[in-house]
Amino acid sequence: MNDKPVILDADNLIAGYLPGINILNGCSMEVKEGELIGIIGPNGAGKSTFLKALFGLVPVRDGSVTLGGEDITNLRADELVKRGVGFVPQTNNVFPSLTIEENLEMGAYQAHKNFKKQLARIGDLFPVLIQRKNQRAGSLSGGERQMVAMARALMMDPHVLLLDEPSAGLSPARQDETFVRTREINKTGVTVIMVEQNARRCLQICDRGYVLDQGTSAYTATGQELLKDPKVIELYLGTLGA
Amino acid sequence: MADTAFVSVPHEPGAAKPDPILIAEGVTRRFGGLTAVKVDHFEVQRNTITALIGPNGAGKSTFFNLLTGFDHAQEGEGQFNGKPLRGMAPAKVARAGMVRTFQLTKALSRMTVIENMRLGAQEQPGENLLRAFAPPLWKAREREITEQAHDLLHRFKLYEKRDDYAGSLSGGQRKLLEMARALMSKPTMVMLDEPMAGVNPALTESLLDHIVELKEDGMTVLFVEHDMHMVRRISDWVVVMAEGRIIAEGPAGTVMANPAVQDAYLGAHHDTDLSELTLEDDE
Amino acid sequence: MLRAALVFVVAAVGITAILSMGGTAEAATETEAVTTVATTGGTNLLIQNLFNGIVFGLLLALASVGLSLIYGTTGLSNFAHGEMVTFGAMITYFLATPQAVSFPLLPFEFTIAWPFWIAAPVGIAIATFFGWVQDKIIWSQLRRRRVAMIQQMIVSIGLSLALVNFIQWWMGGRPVRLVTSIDPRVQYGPISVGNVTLISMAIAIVALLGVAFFLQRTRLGRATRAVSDNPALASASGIKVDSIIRIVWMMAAGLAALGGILLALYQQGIGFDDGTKLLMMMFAAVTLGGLGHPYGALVGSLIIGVVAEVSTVWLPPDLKFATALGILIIVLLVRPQGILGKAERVG
Amino acid sequence: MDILFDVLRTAIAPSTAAFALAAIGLNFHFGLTGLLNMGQAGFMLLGMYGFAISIQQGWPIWIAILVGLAAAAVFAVLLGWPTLKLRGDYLAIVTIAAAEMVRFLGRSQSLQGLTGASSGIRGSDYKAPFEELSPFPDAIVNIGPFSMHGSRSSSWWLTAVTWGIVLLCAGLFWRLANSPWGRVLKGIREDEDAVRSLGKNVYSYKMQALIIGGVIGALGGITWALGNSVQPDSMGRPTTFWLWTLLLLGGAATVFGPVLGSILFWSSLTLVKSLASAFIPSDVLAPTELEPFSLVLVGVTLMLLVVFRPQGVLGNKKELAF
Repeated sequence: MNDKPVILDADNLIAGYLPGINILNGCSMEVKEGELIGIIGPNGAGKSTFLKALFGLVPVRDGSVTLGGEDITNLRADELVKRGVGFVPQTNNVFPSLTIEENLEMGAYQAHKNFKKQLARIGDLFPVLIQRKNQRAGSLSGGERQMVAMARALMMDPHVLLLDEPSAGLSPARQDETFVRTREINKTGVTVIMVEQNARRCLQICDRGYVLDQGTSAYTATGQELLKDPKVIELYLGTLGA
Repeated sequence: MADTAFVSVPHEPGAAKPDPILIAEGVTRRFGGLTAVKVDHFEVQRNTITALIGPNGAGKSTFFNLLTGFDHAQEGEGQFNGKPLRGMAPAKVARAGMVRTFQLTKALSRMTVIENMRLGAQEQPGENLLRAFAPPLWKAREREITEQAHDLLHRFKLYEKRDDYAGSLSGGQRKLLEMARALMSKPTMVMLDEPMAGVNPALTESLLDHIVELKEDGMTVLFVEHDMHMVRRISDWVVVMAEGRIIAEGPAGTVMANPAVQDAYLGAHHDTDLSELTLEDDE
Repeated sequence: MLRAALVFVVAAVGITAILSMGGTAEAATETEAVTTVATTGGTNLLIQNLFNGIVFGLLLALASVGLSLIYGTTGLSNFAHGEMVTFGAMITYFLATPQAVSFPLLPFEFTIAWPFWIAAPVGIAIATFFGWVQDKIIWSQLRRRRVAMIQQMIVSIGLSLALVNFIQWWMGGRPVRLVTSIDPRVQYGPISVGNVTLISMAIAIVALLGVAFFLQRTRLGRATRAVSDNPALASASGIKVDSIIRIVWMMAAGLAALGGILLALYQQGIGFDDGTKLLMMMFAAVTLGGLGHPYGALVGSLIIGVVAEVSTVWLPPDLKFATALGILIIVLLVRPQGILGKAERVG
Repeated sequence: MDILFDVLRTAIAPSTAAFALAAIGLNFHFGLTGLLNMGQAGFMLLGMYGFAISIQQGWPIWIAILVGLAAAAVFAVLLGWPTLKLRGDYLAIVTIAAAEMVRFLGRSQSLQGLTGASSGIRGSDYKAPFEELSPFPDAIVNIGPFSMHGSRSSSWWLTAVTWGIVLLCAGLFWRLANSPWGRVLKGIREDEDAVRSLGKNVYSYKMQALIIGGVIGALGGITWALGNSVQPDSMGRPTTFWLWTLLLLGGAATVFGPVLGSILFWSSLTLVKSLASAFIPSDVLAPTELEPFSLVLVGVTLMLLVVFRPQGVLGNKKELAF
């Protein structure tokens, strides 16, 4: 379905926060250019840790991450941004004391010469943010913050966008909006890797899903296949739902 | 493995139990504008194992903290073993017989395993400053405590480690130590916050057995857990929370089949297909 | 909480008030950090003290803004910040004094004797460079090694001890004067003030506005605020957090040096430990305004300055710092996050 | 050889013992309970004032000691009451501010009648009752190479008493640290919430530790005053910082860490000063520069200790001070 080259390749990652305790016990993933990948799995499977390990926020103890063939394992976050990777954390994903516009400016920190141009581009995607650009991000609702966070990550025009549970804490309508928006961003050519709690919605929009269980990548298939796969429900609820 | 006590209990949120040890009524906890917990009614049946489950952010841990006195609700009442819980400090809750563990283990790293255990015991007169000066007043009790600790450490396979600093234990061993330490106070009810998180699979079996043993010893267990296998294996009764409320109750099998629970975990079954949805311009 | 606060007030101020009846009525002038400016007395006393408080508050703000920025971006309560104030003034003295000067352990003397208006900016520049050096060889290393904050705080205590004694070793134990001329007082309505003080105030205000401009209107300044808000997200946005922190250290050192120079002018001399003594007031100001909040430091400094000076209308002048610290403790009890700080759970 | 005697004399001096006492108090706070008391000098000062002023009022020495200790206890309660519920660094800020307040009050002209303001209280105004208790002769006594007065000021009498108290307090620390009570405190140092969950009243234990450490600090202050004079500015923040340095040097949470720390601290200070004055020509390092020079070394030592050997000389690597 996609014969584009592999852009991001994570090979057998072992990682964790505390010394001696690994959260990831060998996670692998291969992402092709332009793909929309959903990472799902039960609570505590290591989904967010996996994403953070890709972005150098959790020390990788073994294994490697390559981006376009180049080794980026444990690279500092600002280096990764330079190489075209964007990251939207699940929580604390805006600068609360900065205005919306300043938040976006921080997103374009390394490419400040293009700031105005990028702001106009992002403005097309998120018109509401431009209307309220002088509002402090700390005063925004969860959904609005999520929007600012995503817009901030897009300011550098990344090739690869990592989203950590973008729908968390949003109302169902807002969640749908987030998924649709994510797909639209993906359609502009950005490779998107998203970790999601809302597995059903996530699998509906993504090209391919990875299922994580206990710190390992259990298996991968297209979103539609996984949606129908009883093993997914098994993983979440311990047995077939019926 | 549902307990016979639950025969007459309806499978619905907030169901009354025949012999509840813990009751919560109208408990609400808000953080700023966000309502983290809003539980109308909740009961735990005495001498059973009850699991509290729910997706991330469902308010399980907050509810847990409210019940054990580590956080205080804006509204609501609680009752443990007939005693009102409202405004009770965590230490008092523990002394009343309801002891908890933590999701992120709180092994006291720079103390030895045996000292960790001894700290869990109640009624050690030497913990009073004045009596501490006079060992004869507390040595006898200390011997009892140490004996009890040794028994528990044997049971939890930590006896060999008794003189090691707790900081040198593995994640799973710390979980075991924390549970064993909580048992030192001979509680009537044990509250376990994600007892399986970070425990390596080799240890899970024995951990499960330990929890089942607690019930056999006459204790009541309430635990928060993500691992559904574990929930199915050992719980008599399952309570599901989502978005701060209790959305379902019942034996594991029934609860997992509940469409509301599946929706809470996997995301709602919407009739609309996202691929047909387009973004409308925002408000 | 409030009851405890009340008890503290009664204990600290009440005891003093009762006991002071037996004390001598005539109180000696405070010689600690700021000499009390002779007042015109009578009904204007309050206005004059209010004014003095604002002057002191502005100078204090110069020093504490940097302390607050460092706390905001790194989480460190820097106990060695007082020495940065002294260092700026002392290096200026070193460059400007017509007397022979020397370095410790070096057996030769020389005379620099630059004019004050050259010595001061060069002094600030050297202090700024010292800020860079400090971060380079100490703080960035500790951050890289992930040394715990309490440990870093004790390291800063050690640095403070080393620096204050180094300055004493270098410059001697006597206060030094940066300029020898005396600043005559001029009467403006109810306020009596020297022209140098007025100019100092103007410089302080310009510098503080400059900081505000930097934080609000420059890309680097906004990045600084971003790092204060959320270092992890700043890094994920492509900001080199460590370089920003380095800049903050330089700025903090430079501002503290400016504060030290102006303070030395205002109180007509500076001793080797004046900055160290000022540190308590800086902490009070920063905590009062809200830890890590740059404008909080300004608000806190003005409050501390005004409280300290105005309290002398009713209380003995040598208790003005005690009063300011009392206010700090009371505010901490009632509102631990400070005046501008966001409420967050503490303990 | 003279240098060696100087160093040894410093090592056994009553003021070294006084600092050891204050550090034992700090060890109750920090080593055992993890409390960040940055105002131990304030506790010492309160002890000194309470003692000296009571003697001046003509009260018996036992009452005077009790007044000094009680003042510190009340101070601890006042400070701990509101702050022990807050995050740890609030205690640090409040204790340092409160200790400075005590010093400012002490040196204030308005209290001159009691405290002697900034010039303090002369030793001769309050030492007599203590010196009268001395069983030693009222003359210079030579023991081995050391020569001290039997009863007056920094005397053999004072030396014997202070080191006796140090041993007593070290024993007290040992007894309490190894009792179930001390176990609760160590638990609090590690994790307050865990201890709460085990049914202990954390607040009350922290308060007890703060009071005991403060009272021992006041005892250190009293013994210090008996060898010197009551001088508010000698008990400023540097004193607290030295106490921290010598506690970390010796090893926090150990019984003899504070004692060894104090001996090492003061004798190496003397050693450095003596060596410097003997071997560095005075045109390079003038005699007046010796003091600041050696204190620079103290500061640097503290920095290096914290980073490279936080457990100190006696501490257990696994039971670090941090």
